[in-house]
Amino acid sequence: MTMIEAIREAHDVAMAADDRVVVFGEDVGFFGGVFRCTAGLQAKYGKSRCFDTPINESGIVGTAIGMAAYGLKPVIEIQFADYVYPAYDQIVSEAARLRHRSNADFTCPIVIRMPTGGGIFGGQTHSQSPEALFTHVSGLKVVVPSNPRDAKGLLLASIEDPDPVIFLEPKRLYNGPFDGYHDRPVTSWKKHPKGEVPEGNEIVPLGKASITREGSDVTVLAYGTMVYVAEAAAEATGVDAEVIDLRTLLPLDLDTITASVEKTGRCVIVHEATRTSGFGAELMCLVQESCFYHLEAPMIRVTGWDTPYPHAQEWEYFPGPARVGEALKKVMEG
Amino acid sequence: MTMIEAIREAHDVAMAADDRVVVFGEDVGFFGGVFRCTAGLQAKYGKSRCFDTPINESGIVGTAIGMAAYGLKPVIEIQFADYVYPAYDQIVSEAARLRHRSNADFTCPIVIRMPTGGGIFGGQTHSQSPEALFTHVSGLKVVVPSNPRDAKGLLLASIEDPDPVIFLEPKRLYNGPFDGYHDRPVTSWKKHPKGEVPEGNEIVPLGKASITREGSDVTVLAYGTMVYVAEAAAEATGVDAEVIDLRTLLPLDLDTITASVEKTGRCVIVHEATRTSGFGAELMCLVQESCFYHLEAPMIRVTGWDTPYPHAQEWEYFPGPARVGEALKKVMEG
Amino acid sequence: MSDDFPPLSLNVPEPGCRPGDTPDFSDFEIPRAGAVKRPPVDVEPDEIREMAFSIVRVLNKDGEAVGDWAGALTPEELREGLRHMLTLRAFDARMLIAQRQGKTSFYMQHLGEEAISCAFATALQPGDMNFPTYRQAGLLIAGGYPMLTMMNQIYSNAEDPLHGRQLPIMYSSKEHGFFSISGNLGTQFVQSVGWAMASAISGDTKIATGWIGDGSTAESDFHSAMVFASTYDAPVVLNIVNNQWAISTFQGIARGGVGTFAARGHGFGIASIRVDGNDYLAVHAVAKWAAERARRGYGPTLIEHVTYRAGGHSTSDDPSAYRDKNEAAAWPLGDPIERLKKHLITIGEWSEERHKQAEAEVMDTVIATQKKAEAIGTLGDGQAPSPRDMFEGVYETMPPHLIRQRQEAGY
Amino acid sequence: MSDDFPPLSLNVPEPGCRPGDTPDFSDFEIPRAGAVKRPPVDVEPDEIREMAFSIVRVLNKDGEAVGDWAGALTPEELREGLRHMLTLRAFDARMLIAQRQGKTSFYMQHLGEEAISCAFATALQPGDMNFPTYRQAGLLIAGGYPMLTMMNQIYSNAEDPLHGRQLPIMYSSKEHGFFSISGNLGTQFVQSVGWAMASAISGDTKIATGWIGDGSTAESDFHSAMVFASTYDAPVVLNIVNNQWAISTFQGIARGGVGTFAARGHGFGIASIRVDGNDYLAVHAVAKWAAERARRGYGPTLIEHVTYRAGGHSTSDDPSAYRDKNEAAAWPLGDPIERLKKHLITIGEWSEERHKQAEAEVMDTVIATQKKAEAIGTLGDGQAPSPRDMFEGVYETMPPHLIRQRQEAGY
Ligand SMILES: Cc1ncc(C[n+]2csc(CCOP(=O)(O)OP(=O)(O)O)c2C)c(N)n1
Ligand SMILES: Cc1ncc(C[n+]2csc(CCOP(=O)(O)OP(=O)(O)O)c2C)c(N)n1
Ligand SMILES: [Mg+2]
Ligand SMILES: [Mg+2]
Repeated sequence: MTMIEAIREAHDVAMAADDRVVVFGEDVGFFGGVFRCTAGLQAKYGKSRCFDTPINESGIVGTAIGMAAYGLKPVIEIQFADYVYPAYDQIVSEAARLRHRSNADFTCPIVIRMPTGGGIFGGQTHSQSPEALFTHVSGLKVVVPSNPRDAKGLLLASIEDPDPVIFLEPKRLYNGPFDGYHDRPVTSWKKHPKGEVPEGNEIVPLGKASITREGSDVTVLAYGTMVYVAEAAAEATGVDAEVIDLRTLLPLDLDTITASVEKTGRCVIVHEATRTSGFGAELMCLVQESCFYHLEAPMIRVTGWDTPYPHAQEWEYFPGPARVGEALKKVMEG
Repeated sequence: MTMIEAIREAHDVAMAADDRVVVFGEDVGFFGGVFRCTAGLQAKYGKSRCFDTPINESGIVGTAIGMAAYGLKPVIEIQFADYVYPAYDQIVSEAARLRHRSNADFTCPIVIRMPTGGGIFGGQTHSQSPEALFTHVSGLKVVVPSNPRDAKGLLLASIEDPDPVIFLEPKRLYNGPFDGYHDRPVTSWKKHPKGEVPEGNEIVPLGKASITREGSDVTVLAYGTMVYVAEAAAEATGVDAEVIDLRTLLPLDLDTITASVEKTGRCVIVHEATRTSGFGAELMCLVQESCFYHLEAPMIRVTGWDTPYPHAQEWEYFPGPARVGEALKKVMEG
Repeated sequence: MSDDFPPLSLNVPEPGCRPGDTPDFSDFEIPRAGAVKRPPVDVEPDEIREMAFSIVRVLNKDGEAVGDWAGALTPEELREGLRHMLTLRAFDARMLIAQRQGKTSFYMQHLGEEAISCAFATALQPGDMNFPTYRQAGLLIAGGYPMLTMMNQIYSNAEDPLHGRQLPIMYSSKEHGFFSISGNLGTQFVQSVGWAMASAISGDTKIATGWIGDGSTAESDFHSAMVFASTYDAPVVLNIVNNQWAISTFQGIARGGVGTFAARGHGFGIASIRVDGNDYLAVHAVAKWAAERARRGYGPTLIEHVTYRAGGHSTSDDPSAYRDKNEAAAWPLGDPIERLKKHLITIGEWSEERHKQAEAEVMDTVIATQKKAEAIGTLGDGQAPSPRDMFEGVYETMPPHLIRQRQEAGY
Repeated sequence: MSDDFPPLSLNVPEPGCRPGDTPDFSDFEIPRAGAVKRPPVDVEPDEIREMAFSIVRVLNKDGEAVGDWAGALTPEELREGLRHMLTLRAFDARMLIAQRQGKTSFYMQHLGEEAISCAFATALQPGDMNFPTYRQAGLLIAGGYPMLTMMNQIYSNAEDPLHGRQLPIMYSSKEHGFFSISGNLGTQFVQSVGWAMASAISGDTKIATGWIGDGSTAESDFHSAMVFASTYDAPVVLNIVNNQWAISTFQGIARGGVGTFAARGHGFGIASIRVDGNDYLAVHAVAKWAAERARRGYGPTLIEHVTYRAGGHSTSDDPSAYRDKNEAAAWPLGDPIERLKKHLITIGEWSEERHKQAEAEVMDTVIATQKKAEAIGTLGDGQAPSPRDMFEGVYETMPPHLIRQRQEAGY
């Protein structure tokens, strides 16, 4: 199934199992979301468990916090990650800190889903990857699935989680894997092994990375769309890269990362977000802190540039396999 | 003079020189700001150039953007950095991108001032250091002065700057330098050389760091209050640290940093903000990218912990000279 | 005691009509044209409270202009207005096709809403500034902005004034009083208030206009705009374009329990007026009234333009999934072009023949312009803009880290 | 043509009185007690529009309870209410001194506003949830929350239920229907709507109350709360405490051109009422009305409590810099404790002597409790809470990076 179907199914499974799960957001109710991730839920569970909201992201998160304090488990959609900023205060100052400041008198088990990343000519307001703006915030968890199987399992785990989870969905992966070769024919999840999604309530635990390609030359840390770009770059260059799909950025599976870098002695970090203070900075930092004496060459970041996401220059902005491939070659020379 | 007086004077100089400079924010007009940084300006320049606003941070920034588009130069105050999040959308999606998206048809020369950092028992909502949430945003500049002289000169430079500047004022430094020894008597700027502030329109340029202590053992990257903590830690441990006061985080004076680390071969990075995805991550990343082969030991971050800023545990949270001193010793062993 | 109370339940408003239902606007109260009086521009907001629950209309069913608000425009000006609307409609039609042909990535049309931005534009003065959403291109077309430049922007070609950085239709023209469009809903509403405050601070006589959709009134920036406009009596005209839909969500979700969007102004002491958004004459007259009110220092006005989004939300949208196909046709305020055309014919200043000819001329111009634009380039045809352009303009002066990145990128 | 227009100028509202001026509240219209009728709880918001411009008052100058809204409380309940207010005032007085003595870092008092939270508390039912600001400690005191625990929180001592994590007075008690206070203004207003929606979604009969200051109504969360409450008809009572000041900023900056804060509700079709916040009986009666309205599914109510912040904003504030010292004394709605006392005496249920005695008893209790709290510890006396507590509770389960950091910190 597609990632959209997987996400929809995760909602369905969770709503069927637990009356407290409620789903809402802009265009989420009758229509089922502009990407159709919640299609059919209103018809199945009724208007008080899946409904449309006014266009007010802060209100969506704010009411979800209140509902969570009551005892519900809201799973909410921000239509594009680019539109999460109006809700930033409610997320950072309220959802993230409620458990701590009240000493668990009140807690905030909410899931905030949002499509991220580029590759669809969405320009600066339908392409952003704001993960680093959440990983800096204590009290949040940050999840990025890269395939339908993980999307379902991680979303189910996020809904079960007792704390607020930011769930970032790489929109370019909704309908099929994408390795950055934008001029090649698109592929669908239908024929992909990760498109086979187990039925029922099968969880993929938060905080566990997955090695999607074993290798001995260099460790590539990636998540979301960049997992496929990294794999493609390894194939294209012949560099025997070990590609780690982080899956959860916060809390991070540092053990898997460390073990790999200790083995390879080299590390390339890839993300779509702008470079400066991106999540790549934290990753590189953690690797230098824990693997300094194993490093044989400077680590390299391949990222979006420090500019707004452009429209016409999409493919010059997007860190595709050519740029990642160059980094792989360069890190091998270092 | 104190840092408060220096900031007030910078406003005064800029308002006298340029009619387009307008100053506003919560309690900023008649009263002159809760920290008194704008005291006397309304009386001197009138209510249309310095005024109180409704308590709506998003509106303060949003109207400032409109005014900048008209041709004014708004210098606005957010009462505490902890309260900037409601304005985050206007800053990130609008101020930061306006020049780029309109190809300079409209620009946004605004300065957004806000007190940051802890050390005053302000708890989680009067102590935060959100700089990393701005350094990740292309189009912004981020400035952190550490003394009255710089505060005035950098603020004047920020007001002159044609682009939006986030101006973070370490509130624990408003009335005197502070090295983290909270149980020692407080000192004032009166007797401090950096408390001597040149008159008139003397600018400290953005993007230039300052070496506040020369040394050969290890480079310490710091800004704001942490500059004094780092100096104190060097004195206390006897480690011959070179302390760099970054002054501007974005754009960063990488040349000064690189030259120092190439000399010392060691680097400790200090900030008050929470660790994960803090600005320290970017700094460490840049140093490993540009000085990898000069590094003799793993770099170390000394930072606030990944928790909300606590009230009673202020001094266990605050990265004081003991913690920085330990890092200095450890990096020398590495 | 709590046992006395029956269980609560959540109220979720629903539109009257979903796909398959019969559109029914019988609940929608439409006053007859000419019924609403025109108050003096310095009226106290409280005295015109009822205007937020009525609708200013000038054109009646017979195509006559009636009442206080009539008479603001000459036949020549009305024909010009008609031409603007025809141009916008033809422009939309061609650009929709171009998008479907893959010449650009995205487009948003104005179908059914042409009167609003076209009629408003001519009520302003040079130097005034609009803070539009993505559905007011009529401000540019009626304001004389070159259509070729609009198309260049849509195609992200070498002569796109925004150098390919922005999504199609996110125009910007300071010269034409058109603030850079943001993809983020609502943000520009409060910016317009700031611009207006700046004009007042500077002792200027220019005014600003803010624009927002019905759905977007729910955004917090709407509140910021109202609070600041009210407190500082800003010389601004704040426009809500209520086209009944926000993507798939009907206006009732944003409006909640209040009668109208215009009524939002009452909580702020702001003069609030509803106008028939499909009536070119009414929109123009109300716009002029509000602009004069602002310019004379009597403060802000909130205008709700009542209209209907006859097309899809954007080229990414298919409205048949959430509303009935016949709803647009059932919309009781009619089509703005048809109504102005009928009026001009009624007063003997136009004819079916002239109309057909005008339509054809307009379409010819649009197509000719389109050819020129496509000769310059379309999205992804391998022509400019250059990748270098993406690095430029982030700051006035490119800082070292961006220079390094640009070099790393090879440009 | 633009030459015809005189230059614009910025309107910046100013309070009537600054330090040195003579306080003058003669513009402030105060209806006589009993003048405002009590509508049925299912009234249509539109029908009570005038209530947003009037003031519900029960106690008249002679200390009599008059009109429709009177009679909700027995003398016993009134004496209890008086005791709550006396307790809150004594508590404030002692904690202010404790702060000055360095036993804690910060304090915020309620002086002059005691009636609001104390009278409101008793109108709710167990299980209802308040989303308070920092100036509603009366909800706890009248709700039976242990005063010792409040002090432990203020002192951040070993028995502080929040483990020293929060600023003084930022209480939290789910059991007592008191949501964790946030230092960020306004955020909790929309959360209260969410909680109320959850109650409705769950078919429950509980209601929520939101609280916000006059100044904070300008925050965007106010709008979010109104939009969501209006759309979903949430069972919530939204309270604005208009104490005339927001730190140094008078209410006119937040209120802008509208007559009252309560009028904000009109733009949302929400029932909106103003009440004399210094009249214990009036606050209680209106709270009860609104709570019943919510609980019976008739939707939200917006209440503006008209009062005066007689003290400084907080221990960090000295109001003499921005308002005249005599303003509090000139405030025409008087002191809530004095007024209730007078009423009880008037109806023969109280006396000066009993009052003095009650004051003394209350103060004794507060002081005794304070001693107990200080025996447990005060801020920075080297006792607990432990640094370990700062790492705990960030998440339900401490993730590896926090465990590492806690170890690095040595705890
Ligand atoms: C902050 C933000 N949230 C969500 C969106 C996604 N979005 C784009 S248009 C739209 C609907 C807007 O409806 P309305 O305001 O009625 O304007 P209309 O499209 O009808 O002209 C939505 C939800 C956005 N662009 N920005
Ligand atoms: C988001 C945010 N902005 C600013 C502040 C700083 N601040 C604290 S209290 C206050 C004034 C609030 O006034 P009002 O709402 O009238 O409440 P009152 O103190 O009068 O009870 C301000 C500006 C804050 N706490 N949070
Ligand atoms: Mg709409
Ligand atoms: Mg107040």
